[in-house]
Amino acid sequence: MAVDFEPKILAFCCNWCTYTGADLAGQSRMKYPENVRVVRVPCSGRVNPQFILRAFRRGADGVLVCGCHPGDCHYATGNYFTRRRFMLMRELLEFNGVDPGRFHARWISGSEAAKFRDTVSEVTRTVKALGPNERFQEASGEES
Amino acid sequence: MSKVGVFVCHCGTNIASALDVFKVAEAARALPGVAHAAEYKYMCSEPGQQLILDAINEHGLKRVVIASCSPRMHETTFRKMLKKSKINEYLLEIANIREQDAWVHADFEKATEKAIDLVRMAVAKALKDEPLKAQTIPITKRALVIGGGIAGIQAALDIADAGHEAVLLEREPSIGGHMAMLDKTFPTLDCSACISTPKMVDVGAHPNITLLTSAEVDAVKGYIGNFTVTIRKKANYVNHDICTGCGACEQKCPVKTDSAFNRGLSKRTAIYKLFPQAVPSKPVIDAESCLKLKNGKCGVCEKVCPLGCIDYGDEDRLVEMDFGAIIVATGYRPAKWQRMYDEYGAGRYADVIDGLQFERLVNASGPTEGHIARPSDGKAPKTVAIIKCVGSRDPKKGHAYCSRACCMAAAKHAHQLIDKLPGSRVFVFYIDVRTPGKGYEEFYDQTRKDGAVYVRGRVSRIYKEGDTLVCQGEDTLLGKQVRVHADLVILETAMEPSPGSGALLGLLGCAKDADGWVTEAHPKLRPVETQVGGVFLAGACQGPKDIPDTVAQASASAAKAIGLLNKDEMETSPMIAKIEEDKCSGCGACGPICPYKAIALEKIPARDPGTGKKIERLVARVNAGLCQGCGACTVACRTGAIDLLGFRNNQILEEVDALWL
Amino acid sequence: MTNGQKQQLIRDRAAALLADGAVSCIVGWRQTRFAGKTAVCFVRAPEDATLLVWNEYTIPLTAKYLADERWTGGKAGILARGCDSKAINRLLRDNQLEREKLYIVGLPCEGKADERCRPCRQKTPLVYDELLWEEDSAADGGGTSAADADAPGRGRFFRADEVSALGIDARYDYWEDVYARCIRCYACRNACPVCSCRECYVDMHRAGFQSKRQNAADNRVFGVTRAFHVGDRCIECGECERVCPMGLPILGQTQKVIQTAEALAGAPYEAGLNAEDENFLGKFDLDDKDAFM
Amino acid sequence: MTDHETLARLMADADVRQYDCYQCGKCSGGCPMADAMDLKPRGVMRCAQIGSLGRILNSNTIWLCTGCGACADRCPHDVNVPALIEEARYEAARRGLGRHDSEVLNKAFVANIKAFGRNHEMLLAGLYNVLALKPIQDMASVPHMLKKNLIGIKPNRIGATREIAELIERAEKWDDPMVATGRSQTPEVKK
Amino acid sequence: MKRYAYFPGCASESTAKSATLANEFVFGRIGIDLVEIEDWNCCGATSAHTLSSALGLALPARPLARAEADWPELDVVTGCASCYARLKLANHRVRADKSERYMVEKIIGKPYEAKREVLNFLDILSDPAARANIGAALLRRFKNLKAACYYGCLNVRPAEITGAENRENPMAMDEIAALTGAEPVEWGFKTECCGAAHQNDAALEARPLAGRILDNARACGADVILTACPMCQLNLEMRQGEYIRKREEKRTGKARFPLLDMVLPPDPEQAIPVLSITELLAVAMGAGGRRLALDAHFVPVGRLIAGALGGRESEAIL
Repeated sequence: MAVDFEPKILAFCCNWCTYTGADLAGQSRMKYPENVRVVRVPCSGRVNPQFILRAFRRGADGVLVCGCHPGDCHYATGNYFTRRRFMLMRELLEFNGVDPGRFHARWISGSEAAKFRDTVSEVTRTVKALGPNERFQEASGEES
Repeated sequence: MSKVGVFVCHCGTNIASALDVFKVAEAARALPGVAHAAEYKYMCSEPGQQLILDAINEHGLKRVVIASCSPRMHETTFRKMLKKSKINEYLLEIANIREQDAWVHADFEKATEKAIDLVRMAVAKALKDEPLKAQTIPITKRALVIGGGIAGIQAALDIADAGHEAVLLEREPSIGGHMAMLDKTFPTLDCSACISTPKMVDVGAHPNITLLTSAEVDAVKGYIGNFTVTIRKKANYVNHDICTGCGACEQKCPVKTDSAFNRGLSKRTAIYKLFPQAVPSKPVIDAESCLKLKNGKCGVCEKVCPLGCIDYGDEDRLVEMDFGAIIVATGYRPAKWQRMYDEYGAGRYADVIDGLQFERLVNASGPTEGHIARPSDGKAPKTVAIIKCVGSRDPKKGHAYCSRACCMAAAKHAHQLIDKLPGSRVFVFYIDVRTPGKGYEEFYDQTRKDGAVYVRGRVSRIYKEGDTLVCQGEDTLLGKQVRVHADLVILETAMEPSPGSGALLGLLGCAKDADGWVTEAHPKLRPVETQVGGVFLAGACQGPKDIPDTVAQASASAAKAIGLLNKDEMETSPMIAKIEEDKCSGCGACGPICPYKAIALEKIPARDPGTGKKIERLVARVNAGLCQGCGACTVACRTGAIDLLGFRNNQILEEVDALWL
Repeated sequence: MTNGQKQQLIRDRAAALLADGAVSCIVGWRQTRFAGKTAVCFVRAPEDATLLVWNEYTIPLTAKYLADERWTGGKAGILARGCDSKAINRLLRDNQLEREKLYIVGLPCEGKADERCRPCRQKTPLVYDELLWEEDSAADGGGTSAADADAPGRGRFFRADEVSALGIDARYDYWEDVYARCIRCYACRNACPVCSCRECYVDMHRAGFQSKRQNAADNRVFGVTRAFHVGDRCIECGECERVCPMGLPILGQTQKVIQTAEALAGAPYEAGLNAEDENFLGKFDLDDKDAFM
Repeated sequence: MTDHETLARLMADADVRQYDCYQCGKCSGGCPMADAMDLKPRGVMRCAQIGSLGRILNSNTIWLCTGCGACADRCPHDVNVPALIEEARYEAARRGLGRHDSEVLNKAFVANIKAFGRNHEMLLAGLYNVLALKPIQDMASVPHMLKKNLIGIKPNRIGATREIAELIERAEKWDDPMVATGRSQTPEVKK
Repeated sequence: MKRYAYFPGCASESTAKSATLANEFVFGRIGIDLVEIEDWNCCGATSAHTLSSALGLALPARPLARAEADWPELDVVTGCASCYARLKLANHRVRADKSERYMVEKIIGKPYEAKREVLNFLDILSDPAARANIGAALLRRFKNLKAACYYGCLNVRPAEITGAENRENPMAMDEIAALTGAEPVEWGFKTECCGAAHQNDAALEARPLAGRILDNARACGADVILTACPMCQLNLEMRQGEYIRKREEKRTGKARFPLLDMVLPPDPEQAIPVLSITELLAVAMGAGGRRLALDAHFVPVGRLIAGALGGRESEAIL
């Protein structure tokens, strides 16, 4: 594994909590690793587990899904479904040989800028240690 | 290939000092589909916006990507800007290179690299953007207020005074609610009826208010601005159109049954007015106790009625009405302490009463004409114990919450006892005394000084000894057990959601908390709105409340409703769920996910693929007025037949792909 | 009762139902040209009832074939065992069948000659209009006995347990081997009684979620997606695996979903027990397990 | 083990969380023994909250509680005070803080069972009155009881007294922290 | 005929003699067969669990295990609230907690699965069939007999063990007593602890408990207190003389030598008789004097029964 390996990590953030929290981290000039790229979605309930499969298929080294804390969803109950879907997906990915360190989910509220920073740092550290993701894409590396 | 224009903002030096904006613009120019890329000091400024508008014209751009601050900051600014151009305002994507890049990274090169990635993702998504049109929905300029207590009365009056039509719905035969039952109101001790009856009369006389008593909500359809409500007008067997409220029928009716208004402390007839100042001031027949309706014998009221108002054949009628806004003001009920507290006698002792019963006992128009006489033998009590937190702050037997009004009610009752029964002793058992309100602490203080003995401790049990009721508890300040031999015990009981409010909330699609109170859209910032657009709340249906808070909330709720009714039509966000009916197999997996009940299955005409015959098949349909655009339903659909406009599956997938292409 | 006697009962009853006009067809099994293989067939005339067979090889599920019959007038008769009845419940729940257009002839099963039938706990149908015979509790044609359920590799989730027992890399290799051989024929999907979309996402003109290319990686995406799509509705019949022309052990994916659903909800979970229950992913519990804090 | 840890252990063994209690006094208010207790049930919970284990162990409360359960039954927060009191009693005994009269009675009682398998009331009361130096307690009732044959001189012995004796020994060993491993108790040094 | 495994309890052979005789009479009349558990031992009462939690479970578990082995199909019944509490607790804990079961089985050296229920007399008397049989077996009817039904704390608490729905105002005994014509009074001490457990080791502190019960029963107009436990009964009865004396001493300020209680029976004007519910039933079912031991009561019951039945009827009994 290359020492200077810089993973690319995809983060799905809900507009009302985590995206706001990430913005707040910026406004507070907190620093965190550059490796994360945020996709903004209205609600973590919008995130289809198939997006995660797609990211891994394309070569994502890690994926992070973030939403409001249970009970605080802007849409009342969206994140309760998120929780079931991704608790299940996490198990299923591990069952399929994906290291659990590559998939993370966190509840981060609009005020938890520091938690966003810490989460990104922690996920980056974990993924770095795991090295580049070759699973879900080897054998047929070329694209369709 | 669609022509995308990319505009990179320096944000002064905010972005430009942290990453190479020129390199970002250059990289953007090379992306497939991008026809033009530029950078500028302040894209959000007047000249910045003009620069974008000019580029759209000059280069014939079809979509716009702006790399700048967070979309939460300026997305609406740029949408407004696009309204001035030929491009639909939804053909816009923003790459957040300030809050989520320039401000959080120290490494210039890496930050630049990330900005290019973010722009690439935004361009990929923008290429899949579709023109969307905000829908406008018309607004029915009429409000429904459910519940005719002081909250509903206040809300209906405010709406009506603002010039809108209001329908006030009350399931009892008269409006007035609990406030009409009270004797005095704390802390000013003004007579409750004196301040509430004028408002009730106003309601009855207001040209903009339609009063529907003995009525309930049967069904609710529609969404904000466009509700259709089926109202059940319960049979009351008296034609109120001609009745003058002369009262002849009430005088002659032979039936005597417990008066619910007097909390079982007196009897009323089967044809009755809820209370003397009832609005409307006309009687109704209670079918459960009327002899004529029960077994066909009697008919006295019909005989004595001079105008022939009595109609034993009356039936429930269903009326459908349209509304633009709905206010829920269903109030509370006192907890059924008899079912909770065996240790307080579970209702076996006539002289253990609740606070509302005491209100009737002390009220001049109550069963004792205001003489405090204990129910068992009519004697004036010499020693009275008042017990607070009965059913409140008791997660095991009642509710975990504090009912807020009881501390002051207890102080008021203690005051009234000392005032009306000189020489009597009053003991108030409490756990904490909570008096946060204008003039509240002063009132409590005065009650104490007047001689009410406050004993800190929850009463452990009440038992009978001879003629007296022994309240046994601990004086926790002394650390000694105490036994108060009381002639009368008043329990300040918890407030609970009004019975039937749960079912009503279900019809409206409103959420309720574990205790059954209506959940606000946001506990702090949207306290009088529910999660359902166009449905507002007022008073104790949201949680225990006293009168000042209730009235304040009712006016706030009315203001919200008036704001809505003042518009002729309203725009809804076009970023909502959309169903491709051809793909939809009608499995209904999406429906239960929706927190707004915006998805329903409907039958559409189709053809049987096998025989070619015309058939009907089920598909899901999204109600645009209800959908809030969360997209949780989309994940439940395996086919992808349901998608979220503005965040379509293929748009998000393109964003993902763009990161690695 | 012997299988032969049962078969005669089935034929007689089918003929009578068709002769009465009570049903327009009977969905059951017929013998194929190959010994030990039966196929689902539609019998539409009383005299054809003699085609119907019942033996230890009448394995395929009958229910899904009915989905195509739902538009035709009249009632469709269906021979249903426990597994078929769970499939019917699932299809009813997903609005792909109408109960009043079905006539369900219940056949308590004695277990068939297939290892996937071994953990079956539902021999008698859950829903039926008539039952042709009572379940013979003494018969032990398959079924997990109490001792069996605990035995490694023989319990309800035998296939998933097999994979879970491996280390993470070995698990990856296991599936790599499976998906390298997959030919993406979609037989698993076609046979699955809970795959009921009008158009499957993999067949769509614009592929969207899924590349149509056939390689281990994309096949794997298909495999996991399929598990996610049908896992919480899976009635554990094993049909997907039985029909796989490459003989791939793919049942583990859905078994894993059910196993996880049980662990997350902290309660037993089984799809198809009735036609009303919400899927695991179609509901939530405020107290669901949460590792995302 | 510090008092703090010991208290935490007692709370855990009793399955009681001291901060559940909000000191309303409903427990003490209904306790039939409250008048005689130097620390009433609410006080026990208060001491647990402020970490004053010593006051609990030295109180007469833990020896006077009759275990009638009225306090726990009525507690709005479902705090099982008697369970905590029982654990405190064991701890007090371990530390040699037992109340003399209670120990005399209880030991006499168990000795009685050990000998006969059943309780011999007259022997027990007699033994207690002698050992506790309360010779005339309840003596007024004795003539009536003897006259009416309510108590007998001869103990009512069961067949399996040996079995009972062994049972008692095993049980006492089980509670002995030195013998029982894997249980939460650890030996306490007597003060 | 309904059968139960029967745990008599130590008092049954001594101080509770009169209740025991009545129990046998009543259950015989209403077709309930109590089979005594072979070689049962003391449940340990308050003392065993005060000393050792293991012993507190093991002592009651032994006879229960014995009953389970001998009559696996029978529920266990006992007539003493203290025994009931200990047996029921052991049964409950063994059922609820595997490690407790392991411990108990190791200590008693027998298997014990707690498959059956532990019941008290009130449970089996309130069974609808039993109640019908009581009605049929009654031969006499009491008049003007106001009864305070005293259930005792341990027959109802703790609720999670006993399953009693109403711990403040149970009605089972009131309803049974009413069958005999007795009039149950509304009073406040049905389940207040009488302090029987501490009558030896903390006499000074525990005796006021019984006193308060007696006072309230009298204040509420009761002529008799009915009990469902020999411990409660003895406690309420045996020390009434002492209690009344002390109350009088307090009132008059004149002290009397305690041992005089031995020769001076309690003042009949102030004392209140205490009967077990089964004694009341037995009398109503026509039990003659020889079948019961009504004369063994510390507070004489003759006047009470004579008053409630009328002279000739009562002569046969007393």
